[in-house]
Amino acid sequence: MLRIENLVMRFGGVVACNDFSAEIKKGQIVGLIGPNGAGKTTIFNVVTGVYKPTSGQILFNPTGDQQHRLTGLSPDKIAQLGVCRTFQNIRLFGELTVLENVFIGNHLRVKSDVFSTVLRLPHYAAEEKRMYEKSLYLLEKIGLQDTRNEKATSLPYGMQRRLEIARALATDPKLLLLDEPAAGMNPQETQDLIQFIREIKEEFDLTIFLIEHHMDVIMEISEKIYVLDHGILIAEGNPSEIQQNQKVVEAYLGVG
Amino acid sequence: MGDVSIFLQHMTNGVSLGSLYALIAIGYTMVYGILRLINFAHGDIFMLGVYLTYYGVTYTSLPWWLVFLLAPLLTGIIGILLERVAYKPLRGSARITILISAIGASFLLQNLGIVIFGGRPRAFPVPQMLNHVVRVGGVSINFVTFIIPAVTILLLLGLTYFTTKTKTGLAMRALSKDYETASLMGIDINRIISITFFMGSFLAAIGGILWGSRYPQLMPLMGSMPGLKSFIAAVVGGIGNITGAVIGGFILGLGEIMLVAFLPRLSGYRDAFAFVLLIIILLVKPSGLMGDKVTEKV
Amino acid sequence: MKRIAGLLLLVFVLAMGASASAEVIKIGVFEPMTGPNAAGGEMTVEGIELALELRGEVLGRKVEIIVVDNKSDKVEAANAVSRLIERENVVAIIGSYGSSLSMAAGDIVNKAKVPTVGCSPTNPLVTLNNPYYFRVCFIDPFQGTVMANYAVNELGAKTAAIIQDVTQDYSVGLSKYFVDAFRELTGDRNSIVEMSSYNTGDQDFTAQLTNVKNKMPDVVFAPGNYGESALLIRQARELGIDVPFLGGDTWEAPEFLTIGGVAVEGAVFSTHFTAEAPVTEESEVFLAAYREKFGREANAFAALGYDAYMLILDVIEKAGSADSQAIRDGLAATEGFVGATGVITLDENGDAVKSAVINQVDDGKFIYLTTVEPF
Amino acid sequence: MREKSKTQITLIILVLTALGLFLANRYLDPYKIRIINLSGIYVTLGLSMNLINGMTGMFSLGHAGFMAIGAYTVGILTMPVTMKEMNFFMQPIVPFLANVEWGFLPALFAAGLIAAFFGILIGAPVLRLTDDYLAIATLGFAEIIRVVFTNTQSLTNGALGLKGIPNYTNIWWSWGVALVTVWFIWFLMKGTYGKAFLAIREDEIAARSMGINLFKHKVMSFAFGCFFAGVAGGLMAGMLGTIDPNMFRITLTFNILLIVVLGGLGQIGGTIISAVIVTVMMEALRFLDEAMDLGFVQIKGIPGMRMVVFSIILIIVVIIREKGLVRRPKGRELTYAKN
Repeated sequence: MLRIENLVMRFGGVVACNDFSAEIKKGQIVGLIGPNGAGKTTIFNVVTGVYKPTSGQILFNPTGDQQHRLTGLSPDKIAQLGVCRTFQNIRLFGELTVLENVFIGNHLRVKSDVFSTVLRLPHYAAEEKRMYEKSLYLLEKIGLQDTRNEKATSLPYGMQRRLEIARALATDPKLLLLDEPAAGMNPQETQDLIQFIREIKEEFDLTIFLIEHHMDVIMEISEKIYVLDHGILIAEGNPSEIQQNQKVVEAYLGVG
Repeated sequence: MGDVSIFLQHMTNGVSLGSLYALIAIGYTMVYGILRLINFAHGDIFMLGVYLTYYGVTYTSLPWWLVFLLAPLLTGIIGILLERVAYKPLRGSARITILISAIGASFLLQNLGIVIFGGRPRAFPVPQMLNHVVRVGGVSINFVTFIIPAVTILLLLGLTYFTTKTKTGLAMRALSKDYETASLMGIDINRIISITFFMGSFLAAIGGILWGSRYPQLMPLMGSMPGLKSFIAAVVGGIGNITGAVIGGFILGLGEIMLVAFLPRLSGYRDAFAFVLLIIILLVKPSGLMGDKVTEKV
Repeated sequence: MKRIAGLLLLVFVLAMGASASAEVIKIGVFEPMTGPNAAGGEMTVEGIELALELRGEVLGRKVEIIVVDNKSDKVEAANAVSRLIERENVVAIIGSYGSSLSMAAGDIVNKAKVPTVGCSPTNPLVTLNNPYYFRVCFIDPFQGTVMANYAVNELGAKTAAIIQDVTQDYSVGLSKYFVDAFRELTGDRNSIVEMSSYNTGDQDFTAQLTNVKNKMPDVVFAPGNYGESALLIRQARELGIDVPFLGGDTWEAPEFLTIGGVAVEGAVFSTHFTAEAPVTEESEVFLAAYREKFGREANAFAALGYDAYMLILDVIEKAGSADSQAIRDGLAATEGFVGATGVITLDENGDAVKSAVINQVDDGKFIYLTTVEPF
Repeated sequence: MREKSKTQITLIILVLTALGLFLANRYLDPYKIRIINLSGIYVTLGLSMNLINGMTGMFSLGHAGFMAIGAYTVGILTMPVTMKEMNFFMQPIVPFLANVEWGFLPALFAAGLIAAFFGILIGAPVLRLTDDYLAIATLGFAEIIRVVFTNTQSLTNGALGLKGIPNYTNIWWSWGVALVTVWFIWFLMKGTYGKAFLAIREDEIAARSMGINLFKHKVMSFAFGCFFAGVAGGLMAGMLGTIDPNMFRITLTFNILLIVVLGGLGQIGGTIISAVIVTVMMEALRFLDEAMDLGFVQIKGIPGMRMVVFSIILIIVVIIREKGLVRRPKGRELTYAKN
């Protein structure tokens, strides 16, 4: 589904990510962990096109016949290809309603042109209806159907995170990047979230790449984990391998 | 007149105009550099400075040089008041909001100018000392023309010293880098912002006085064009960068003069030159000639 | 709901109109009291107010003038005139300094059939095709030609340079007629050696002037606002251009002298009137009254404002009626009206056919040079 | 159910507006009708600027320039051939326009389209700039347009301006166009493209990550805004009958900005109301400039007082309504709007 090859990202003199390679297979849930400032979000930003990497390349569908090079594409192009994300520091469309937030996620798949939307031509009306239905369905999925007309920023923190996921799902992604989805959640919410991620993965046939600080989440959910420290990949493997990896322990304890 | 002396005359004209733009641009860029706020009313503060000087020289018995010093101080205080009234309540707001307030402040000052000073132009009382012409070969140079670049360079050096060596200057720079940390480190934000506005307005008034000595016509709307052009100069040089502002000012001044000099048919388009230059710079190098690149954090 | 509320408010505000009194004859004045043309408007209104003081009654009825500011802005000018007609029910209108402002009013007064007399709008388009617009001043073609004649015949100029304010119709028009006449008079297509432009509000003219200096013309024709023109001449002198500067009626303002200082000494311009050479008895009356009221010498704009008012009153008296249509017909038939600025006859366009005065700056004053009769 | 009653209310408002306009047209004097006309034009202008500035979150100060394009298009296209000859007495008009005489509707359309065309031409390179830079760049473009119109004598008649443009604009035109604008922007914002504009305003980076092509949508919004600005400029030309480049200065943009800010950035209803109120107030507050006789004391008129009052209103409104006006950036930005 996604192959990252020898990715290097420098900001001026600071190397945020050095020679990072990874492979995510279709249908996998892959975790990316590392201490604060390890360069995890940078990798997400490069994958989704927010940053242009200094060198290296990223391939989408590397083995399929619809292979795409993501490096050099703009974020909206990448989203259209089916790679969508959430943000660590929640970037909802704050002044808009919950429903609008999800509805906007549909926009990239709109076929009607702008004039038929203004004239409300039948084919657009039908399209819009489908979009609303889908949005409402997604809201129901995250349990926000009753607050759909409230301002997005008025929601509690955990709900805002879920709303971000719903918004991303509205774009019909094949690969979903979740940046610390469990941040700020209590254990019960975290459990719900894990359940939720599994559910959507099945239902929407997703591949998921996630950054998470909650080790229990990552260990429980991931099939494969990459560990980053100071921009360098220090370990990869399945959860049990990672848990026993000496380097990882050192990195987290701040010894190495 | 030979071609060479004509060209030299054009050069002189360009330097003279450019140094004025540079002088006003310094104040613009300083406020922006520290507060990330485009003070749209800077040009109108400049106008206030000129009028204050006019009233000081015409209606008091103070010697002109004292007025030339007092008027900028008074203008600086007006600058502080302006910040308190129109900008301070909006600290932390979106840029558009502050920009709208700045535009409102600019219009307010212009129209207050009309109400208080009247719409008719007045003559700036140019001191005899500044008001004579020196002829070098075929080139005529107004005496003020020597003073303006000197003052500009002096202020440039002074400001550079101020911002890099003094405690207040360092606090300003800290503020411009990181507001939160600066306030955590015990820097009195309000004081620093007030000082910044005071200095910006003070500089505007100095620029205004020299402008008035060179072009002795006072009008309530006189600040808007020089204000805009100086802003453009600041952007061209890299907004926030004091040396850049000076360079931008000279580029703009020389450019305007040379456009007319070499393409006299286009003299009617002269006012568009600055804007064309601005747009080109914004497209080619948005950070300006001397500015550093800023990447947005995600 | 909100929209209805808004509409109601609108209707309410608009309905708070004033009612007119039948006794008083109302004459509207729309002039720029603010904005770039404020000085001209102010001077004109001075003259009109003076005229009102001298003659506040006609046909046994009191006359009232209503002055509205058009802010030197076209939309405002149109609103102002419309307001004068509809709200104040004026029978005639005076204004405005600035041809473009007058033109904005043109359609409205034409439709409402309210006669309007311009004091100093000199653009030919103002009265063109408009039976309700008149003016007591001459127009740009005449003024430009007068100065070309003066340059060639009196100054013996063979070459001239033009520096025009390209944003002012007045300046562009005057330059054009000057150029045409100058070329014809000198019989030399190349006698205009330099043609340069600037914009209103510009303060630096050194580049244009350096080009002019390079061409060494015999005279420079630089019509424009008095402020910019004064600065321009100042800078020209600094650059060592010592040929005569010629201009138009806008230069006649005290600020031209204060801003220009010694530099404008010797500048020559055409105007409508001079305090020094009273052309008629009415001029004497006006001058004396002006001196008494304001304590200084009158200028052309005040005189034109005065004339516009007096002309309207004269017409009302002759017609025996303060009816708009009667005033219009009376104005159209004006012949030999003796005003402060001279003897005014209105031609078929409603433009005054009258002499121009040429003034010169001498020792910080405007000095009368000569009078040029219409040709 | 709710949708239905909404439609009913809308219909009632429409009918009432039409009735009001009809009655106004019938019984009010030309001065009041002129103000109503102007209100209609300002509604269009306010909405078109609000679309760009309030709904898409770009900060454009170029409105006067696009109005100028529209006004000149209508002026040149609708002016009778003989009138053109008279107008262009200094330099003849370029031949391909000399014999053109269009009706008002096609001319208005052309005005909008040409303004939109220039909007795209100008917007395409500069719309990627952020707030303050975009503001200055668009302001610069408006100035450039004005300077160009001043200097192209054979196309625009330069500083002399145009006179004798047929007075097509009446209440039906000005409010008809206003209504079309309301309708267009209403449905635009209801639809998915409008929501995308809002998303861009709220958070550009999130919007891009949701697959919204910033460039395309910004240019689209800008072009629509310019289209209506051009049409409004055309209406203005048809109302005044005369135009010149000096009309289209920054002050004009300031008036529209005032309307947008008073009405609320992003608010359609608010903009309509504030456009009407500001236009009426501009006239109603004339007394501020005039001499006042309070019976016991006489105050000499101070010209310019009106604009002082309006500037103060603008600042106060911005400060008071700050929170509701524009999105407050999230906590990370504490200083003067560092972005």
